[in-house]
Amino acid sequence: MVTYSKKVMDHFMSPKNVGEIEDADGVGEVGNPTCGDMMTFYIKVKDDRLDDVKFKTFGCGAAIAVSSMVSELAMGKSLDEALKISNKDVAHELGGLPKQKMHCSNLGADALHKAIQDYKKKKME
Amino acid sequence: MVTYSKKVMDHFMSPKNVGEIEDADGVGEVGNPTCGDMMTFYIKVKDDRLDDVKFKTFGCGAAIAVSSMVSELAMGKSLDEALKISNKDVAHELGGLPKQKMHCSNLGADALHKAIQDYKKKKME
Amino acid sequence: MAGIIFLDNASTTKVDDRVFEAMTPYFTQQYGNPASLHDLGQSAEDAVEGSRRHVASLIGAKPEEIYFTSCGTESNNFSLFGLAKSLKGRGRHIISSSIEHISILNPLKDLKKEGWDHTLLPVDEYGSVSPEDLKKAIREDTALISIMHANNEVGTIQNLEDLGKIARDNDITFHSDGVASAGIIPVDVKKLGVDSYSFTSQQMYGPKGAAALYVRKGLRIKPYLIGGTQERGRRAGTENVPAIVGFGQAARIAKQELGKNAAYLEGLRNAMIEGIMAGIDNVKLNGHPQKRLPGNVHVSFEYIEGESILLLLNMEGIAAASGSSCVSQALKNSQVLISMGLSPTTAQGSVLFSLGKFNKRQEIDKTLEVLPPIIEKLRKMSPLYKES
Amino acid sequence: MAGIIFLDNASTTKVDDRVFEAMTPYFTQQYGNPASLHDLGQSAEDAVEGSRRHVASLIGAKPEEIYFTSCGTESNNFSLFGLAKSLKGRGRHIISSSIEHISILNPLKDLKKEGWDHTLLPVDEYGSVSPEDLKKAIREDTALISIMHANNEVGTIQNLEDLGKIARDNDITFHSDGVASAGIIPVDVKKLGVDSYSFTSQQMYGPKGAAALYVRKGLRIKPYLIGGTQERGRRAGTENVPAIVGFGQAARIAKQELGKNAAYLEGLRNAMIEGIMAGIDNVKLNGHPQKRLPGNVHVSFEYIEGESILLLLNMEGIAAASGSSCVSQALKNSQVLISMGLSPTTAQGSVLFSLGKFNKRQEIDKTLEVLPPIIEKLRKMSPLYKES
Ligand SMILES: Cc1ncc(COP(=O)(O)O)c(C=O)c1O
Ligand SMILES: Cc1ncc(COP(=O)(O)O)c(C=O)c1O
Repeated sequence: MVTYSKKVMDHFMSPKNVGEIEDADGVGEVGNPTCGDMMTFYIKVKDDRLDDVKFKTFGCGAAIAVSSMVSELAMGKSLDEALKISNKDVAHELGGLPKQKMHCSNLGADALHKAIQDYKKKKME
Repeated sequence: MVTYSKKVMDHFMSPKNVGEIEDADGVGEVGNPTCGDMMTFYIKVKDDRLDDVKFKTFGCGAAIAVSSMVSELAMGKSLDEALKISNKDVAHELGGLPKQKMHCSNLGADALHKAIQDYKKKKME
Repeated sequence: MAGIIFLDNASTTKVDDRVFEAMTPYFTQQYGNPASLHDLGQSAEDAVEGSRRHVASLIGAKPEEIYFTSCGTESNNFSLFGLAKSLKGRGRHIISSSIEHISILNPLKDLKKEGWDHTLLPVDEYGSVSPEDLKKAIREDTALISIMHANNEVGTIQNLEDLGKIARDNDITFHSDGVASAGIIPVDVKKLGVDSYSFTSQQMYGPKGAAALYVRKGLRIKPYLIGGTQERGRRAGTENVPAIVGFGQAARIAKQELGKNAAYLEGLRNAMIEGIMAGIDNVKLNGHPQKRLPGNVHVSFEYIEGESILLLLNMEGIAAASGSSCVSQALKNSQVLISMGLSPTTAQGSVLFSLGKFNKRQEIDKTLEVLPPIIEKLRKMSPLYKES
Repeated sequence: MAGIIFLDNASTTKVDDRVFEAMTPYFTQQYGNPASLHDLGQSAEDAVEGSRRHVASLIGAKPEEIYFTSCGTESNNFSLFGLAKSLKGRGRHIISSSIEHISILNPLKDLKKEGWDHTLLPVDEYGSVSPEDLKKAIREDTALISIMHANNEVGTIQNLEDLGKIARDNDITFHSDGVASAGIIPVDVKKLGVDSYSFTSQQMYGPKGAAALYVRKGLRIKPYLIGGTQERGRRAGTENVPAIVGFGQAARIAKQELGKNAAYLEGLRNAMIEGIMAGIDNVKLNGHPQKRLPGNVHVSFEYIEGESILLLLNMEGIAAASGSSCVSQALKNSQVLISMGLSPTTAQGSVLFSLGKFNKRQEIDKTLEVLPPIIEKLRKMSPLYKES
């Protein structure tokens, strides 16, 4: 069965930055409930830096912990730096994730990147 | 596994009429060690009655108990009566025998009958 | 573990103290092998045969119709593969249902490779198989029907008597997986009309490691574990004597206390269902409203996912289960829930609280207390949930 | 049972008190199902994985190379049927020996019906398989070799290293039945060169109901019990947690005490053999004089039959076994003895005294005291015996 690291459990129990940003500059969504996990990231950008990051997640303990960790890692970073955060980094920061959780649940970085791309796209328009 | 009745165990532990009769009037042998059990019966006949019956048996607990029981049943009987003793009677007298012991081990009556036939044949000659 | 509220009795049960006590001598004192001729072997054999009588009696069978195995899976594999081998002259088609346990479904897949076709009957929204569907599925070459008695997830109890009659009328051998039912609800194999029936000790407060297959006298079945002549040549391998002794005691106690336990569990169950419905909105009760196992509370909490619910319950000392794909090793939603027509999202939010005879009313109350804030917390995190 | 002199350790062993103690909590306290997410499930899973490490370590394997099963028979069936399925592209010929356990021989018979041919190698008078014979038996289509490690009846230990090398040189998968050897003599699967190895708890002072199959990492094998994803998908069914915990402890203790126990047993064994030879004439020691299990005393008493010897020993409180057809459920002489060239009559008079670590010197002395009058009594009844 699944065994989570202490760090995963900490983030799962007290996730950071849960919520929506009403007037978000960018929104990114990955996954879907059918496959198990779904994450939506909201960002506020100021001077090319992530001024605020929030998320909402439907999913398992890993998905929630991953979302929380991503939000924490991204907060305050420049967009370029934030784009460099990989799912692998996130798992590493969490002290590892169970193997079967690597595919579906470890998509937080993707959701963040999508939010940044959404912001960039909107800015272009 | 095999479970024997108390009567079988009594006969097995203290079999009656074990031995040979040196100048037997008839000898009957059934079975062979390959198949598991082998019994030899010796009889002394007086006035068409079994004056003495003895046996030697190579075999399992049932074979020994059966031999002992047959010798006891036959002792003193007329030849005709003795020929009527069946293997089934013997099993019955012993309070039943385990199913798998009915074929190989319950041949005592056969050995007795063979000894009587041997006596009759010798008398004819 | 002290303090844990164990509401996962469908996965396994605590061993009854009386059962454990009865097993104890068979490890370090009466440790003989039943195949041995000597007294230690004989007393082991007597113990196994005593258990066989208790186990048979629980389901209305004769002792010689009971074969001990190591687990429910083995009983189901034994039945399907063993009957398939002996029935292949009769036809090559098996009818089963879409909500069977995987220890039935996987053998059916394997049998397909050996030329056996099968039809999986659908179920309605409550998880019931319809006798009409069964009738329609029967073909000229149908040799075997396998329909579970009670479903281990949603608790729905099938109308085996009607299904069994159809099998009999068509002269088709009928197996039923009774792992979730035997010892919990009354089982009489003769009344139910089954030819073969699987059940296990660890679901009725007995130890793991012992299970049984009932095989109607006269029914031909090939053994699955082959070697020595144990179990009259139908299941080889040294008997797990202590576990079989425990199974026997568990069956004896179950027979005695079944009515009382079922009434008690139904009370707890109904209180729990009512409490959940009253305290939380957007919850769905899964399984049949009446024809369900007495201890089964299977619900779906909309907008959230089961594993995270279980983890938070676990933090509160409450043990439960879920049909969420995130909880399954195979990373798949419960096939049972999908077959009943639940959407994958709703299936993800399912939780099974399976109550057992050792549960106390206070444990249910405690659970009803901690559950709403857990659901609330997770819903607040969910992108699917819009607060009203 | 107090007072019983248990010299039937080859059939099963008394559970070590330390093993039983370690198992105890897993019935009524740590009763979770390892598949469950919650703490009770997790602690059960941790216990199973801890055992896996001990069991692996005993035979020099990695934990992930160990699959738990319910008995030696299941391990052997799993290996043969599972490997046959995965190897059928390689060829359809299996080499085994004429002295294998029936849980190997019967699967070979079944495989024959599925198109698998097999060759059973003969053994010499000591029960040893010759590497030359193995070499000669290898064919183009030989896919699998299965030779037991130690024989459970006569105790002869095969030269597995040499046999394994031949298998490797010919790129043939090599299984060995180690039920009678693991925990009793040193086993290192890497050194022995086996790809697959069966062994069981109940032969090393562990409980019944737990056994293992070692499968070399990378070797493909199909599961035999199919259903859930337990044992990484290779053996379905709820794990027998307490028995597996006991197996783990038994393996740990065996590893630690194996050298000491073997030396002790060899001492007892040699004393017993010498005592029998000195006290009774017309006795034959069966099995290899040196390469034999440390506790094995297998002898044939000429002119008499084994069951009756066992019954009289039992009356004296001594538990032993025999290869006599009268003792076997199948009503056949031990195939092992016949393969070694014993005449059926001599085979009928065979008795196996298998000594274990709990046996005391006084027990052997007592046995040596009561044995001669028993043999004498039966010989006096035997038509084959002529007093000198
Ligand atoms: C050498 C050998 N292999 C396999 C087995 C089968 O083991 P089990 O009875 O645990 O199934 C035995 C049993 O005694 C054995 O001695
Ligand atoms: C309905 C049903 N059948 C079969 C099984 C398999 O039983 P086991 O895990 O003992 O092999 C289970 C297990 O939970 C079950 O619920």
